[in-house]
Amino acid sequence: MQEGMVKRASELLADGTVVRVLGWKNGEFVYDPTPAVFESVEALSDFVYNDFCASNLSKYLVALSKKEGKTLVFLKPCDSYSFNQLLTEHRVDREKVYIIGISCDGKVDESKLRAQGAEGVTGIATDGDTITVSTLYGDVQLKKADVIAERCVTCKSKKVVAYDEMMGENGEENPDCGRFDQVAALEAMTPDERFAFWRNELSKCIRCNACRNICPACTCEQCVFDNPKSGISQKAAADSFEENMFHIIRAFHVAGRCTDCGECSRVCPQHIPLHLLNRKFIKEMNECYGEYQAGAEAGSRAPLVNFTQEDCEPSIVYTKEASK
Amino acid sequence: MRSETLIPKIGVVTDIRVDTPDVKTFRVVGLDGKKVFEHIPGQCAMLSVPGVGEGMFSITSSPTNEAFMEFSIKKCGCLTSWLHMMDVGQQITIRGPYGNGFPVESALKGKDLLFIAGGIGLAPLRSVINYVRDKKENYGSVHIIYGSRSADDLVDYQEILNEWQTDENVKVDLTIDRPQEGWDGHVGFIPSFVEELKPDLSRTVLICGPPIMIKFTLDGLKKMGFQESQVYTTMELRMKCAIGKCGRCNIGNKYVCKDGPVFRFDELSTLPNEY
Amino acid sequence: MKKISLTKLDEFFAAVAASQNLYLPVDGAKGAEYSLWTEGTVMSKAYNTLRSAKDFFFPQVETLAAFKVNGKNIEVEDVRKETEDFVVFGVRACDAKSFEILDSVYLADPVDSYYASRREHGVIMTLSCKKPTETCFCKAFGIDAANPGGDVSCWMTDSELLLQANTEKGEALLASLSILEEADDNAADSEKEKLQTILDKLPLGNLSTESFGGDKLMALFNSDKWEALSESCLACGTCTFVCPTCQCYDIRDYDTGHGVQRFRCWDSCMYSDFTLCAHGNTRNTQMQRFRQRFMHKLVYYPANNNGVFGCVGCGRCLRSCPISMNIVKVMKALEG
Amino acid sequence: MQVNNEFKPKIVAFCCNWCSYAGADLAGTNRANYPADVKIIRVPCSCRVNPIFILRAFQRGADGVILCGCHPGDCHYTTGNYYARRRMTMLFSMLNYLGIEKERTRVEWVSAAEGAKFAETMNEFTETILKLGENKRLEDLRCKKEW
Repeated sequence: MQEGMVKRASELLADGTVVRVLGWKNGEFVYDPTPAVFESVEALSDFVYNDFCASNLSKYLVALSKKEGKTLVFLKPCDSYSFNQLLTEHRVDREKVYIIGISCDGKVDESKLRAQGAEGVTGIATDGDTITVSTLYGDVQLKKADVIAERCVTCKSKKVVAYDEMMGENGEENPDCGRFDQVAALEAMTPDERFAFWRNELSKCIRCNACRNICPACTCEQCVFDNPKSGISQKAAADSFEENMFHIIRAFHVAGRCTDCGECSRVCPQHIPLHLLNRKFIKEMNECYGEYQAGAEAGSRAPLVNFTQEDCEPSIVYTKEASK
Repeated sequence: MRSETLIPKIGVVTDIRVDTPDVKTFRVVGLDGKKVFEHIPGQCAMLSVPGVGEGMFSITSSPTNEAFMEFSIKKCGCLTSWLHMMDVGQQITIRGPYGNGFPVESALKGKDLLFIAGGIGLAPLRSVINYVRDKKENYGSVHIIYGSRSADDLVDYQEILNEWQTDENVKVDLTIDRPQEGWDGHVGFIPSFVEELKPDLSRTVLICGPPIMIKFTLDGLKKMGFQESQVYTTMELRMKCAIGKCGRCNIGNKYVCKDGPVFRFDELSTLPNEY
Repeated sequence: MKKISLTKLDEFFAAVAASQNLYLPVDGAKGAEYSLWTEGTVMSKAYNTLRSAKDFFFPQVETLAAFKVNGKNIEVEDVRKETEDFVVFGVRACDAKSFEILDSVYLADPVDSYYASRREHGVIMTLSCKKPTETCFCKAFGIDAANPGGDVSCWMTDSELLLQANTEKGEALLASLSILEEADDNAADSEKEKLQTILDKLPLGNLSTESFGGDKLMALFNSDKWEALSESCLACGTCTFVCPTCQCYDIRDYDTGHGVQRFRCWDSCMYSDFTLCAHGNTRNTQMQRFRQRFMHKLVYYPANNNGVFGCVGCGRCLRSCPISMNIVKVMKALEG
Repeated sequence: MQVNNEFKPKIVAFCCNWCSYAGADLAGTNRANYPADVKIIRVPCSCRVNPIFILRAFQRGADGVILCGCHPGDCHYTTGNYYARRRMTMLFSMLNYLGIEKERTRVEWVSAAEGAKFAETMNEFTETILKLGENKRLEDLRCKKEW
């Protein structure tokens, strides 16, 4: 896949359709590529695309589409939903972006790799669906399916929804991907169990804002948390309340706009399952206001900026609880 | 329990003088009516109003003034706006003294001095000027060049007229940026005014004001033959702890609150210009 | 040198925990965390904890003072409490070195009393590494993982735990533990050699620091590589909040409704409001903030602390940066 | 807030200016009494209430928050309470998801003519909060401690 991408990118750069290429460049080890902009064919020699290029590049297009000239970007299916959502909110300029859709069969989660013994990694080789990790303490053979990221195991759609050109054939949505199972499991708990679960998880938060700064739906120029007058301290959970408030408000602000790309949980240095908050909003909105997938097509109205006369009353939260 | 400089003391505002439309001078004493602490000219103090914020302000009164400390504060942010709404008797918190201050007992001793100030930049220099005037015998002659946007933007204007200009050891030149009726003095920006006055090269220069003014004035001084090691300035960056630990007021490896705020220009030129 | 057999490790922990709180790394769902030892706690075998031990001495949030404001009058209340004694066991060599770096900042005059009282009441028992991982590069900063610092250095062989006191606090602690037996001083040498062979094979073992340091300030500051290095930085604070040697903090007020609490919290030079003040911001672009972070670790701190670097090579920023940009990539890009 | 160890709940009621606030006014003129622990905050419309307002009310010591607005369809701004209805449904389901007692928050449509209903709603809501006890799960200890 990588060679095809580099070849196509070089052609588009050479014939001037695009001025820069947004992709990944290799890191120290195989599992740590960094998003990078390539402006010349020679620079593309550093270009890399492998099972660890998991980051969602669409948020960078907000700044890049403000620059002169077109930007070529490779979008995986989940990234393309985020691109459409940014398009709906007029945060990116569609003419300034040339998209090549790339099919994706799941990205590897580095912490799963580590959990299965890959410590002291000196090299990673993947052939087919087995990954051999050579480490200081002997080699580890792993099946790719065992180390796929949780968000890719419950991937909602392998369909690239915004592209100028497609590499490989496009995939399909996957309605029964089971992405709400964990949410349902939490809902089935008693309130005390849920409170204990979330207190244990959210108390680990160190307020580094990685979840907010990586999220393609969080593109405000100045975030409410950065405004000292908001009374919410941007840098410190000075009390357990602030931890709850930060994550409720962060999830609330992207409710209806979150495309469930899972970046927030991928980047959390404390490994808090933040996507379970966003997925709860999505599940609740689907149940109350009908199926809706943010970013499915650009320009659609998100549930929270829409209404019908027959919406359910907020008291449904009490009655629904009784049934479960 | 150890003494902790981050825990402030209480200061009482005993007098508020309106100098210009956006600058007021506040007189602060401790709860016991005396000065909260001693300082050397050019040092600063952290004033704060609980719940509003904390800020670093240069102490504009000279240490020779035993009765109180004075701060000339320009209204340009939330804390300063709050301070400008205060009235006499209000308590604020104060901690200090912070910073190295001007080298009045070492490098400046016995020298002829040239003060160049722009707008609110006079506040830090005023403490040195009054200190030098009170200890006349240790210092040479004093030449003050002070400019501001307009006539009513000249800070401490009464003191300049009644005390500084009447002091034979002190020569004062004032300028304002644009002509204004009722003003017969010099009109023009400070950098060009300094070049016009051609101060003699033996003077040690102390300069303070908006960064743009310092930049052009310094170029002018160098053209006239002044060495960088003759020119001192006092910096104004974001300061929080004021004791060189919170890591935000650095220029290169120097912390403005601890290694400064007073720097000599030859030292500043070895540092990256991130100020 | 003292020792105790691994079969009696729990009794050892119980003895230490008898007179003060004992914290040690325990395996959590997603990584090792320091937690309070209680009966039956099992120590983690992980190469290092997710979150460094900095929290014990420089917590993310702490109240400095409290104010009561009524009308024009203000009362200041000193809310400091004497910290009770505690022991942190299982600290790796890199984290132990980070305390010395923080000491050089907070214990320098004027002493930070909050940090000082915690430091006095805390005893650090380090443990030499068993299986360092690829993101470790403490060797580059002159840290010998085989001889970790701290008040007491420990080595764990297959059968026993060897302890050696380095400071009076360490001596006093070991003396108070009658359960320990005597051991000759070179009992840990075999363990040290075993570790040395692994350390030599580490992928980042040959990372060099001689193109950094206080005297290369202007050259590195004006390097043209900073643009490319910082182009995809997201300005989040992860690298600074997981870093054991980051010292910067912010002071803020919180109006609780019946008074004002002035608290101090970690701050990050990567945040846009770090140097924001009334007349503007001296670091407006993300490149400048990114450069400040690495210049401080590799140039400014060594310039102020005769050559000691501000990084200890623990590798946490390598693992947690959302876009995998870190100090190792910066050093390799700026080398030579 | 414990006053001579008998729990006195603190309740915040966001009342929309056109209907519920007028309803509260009517309750007053009709001498229909409701507990004094209810603190009314007047808002232009029920959809002016931002989730942060509700969370901050809890942070500052509220034990229950109720949002009163016009009946759907009667909104002075035609669509305000429709959006508020969706927004509050989402907020309440998230608070419930985090394990916070769901009876602590409530939405009630009270028109300007329903003075009695306003008073009765407030009595009933204060009753449920009294049963629930002090807000322990969404409290900010700094605001609680009397020092």
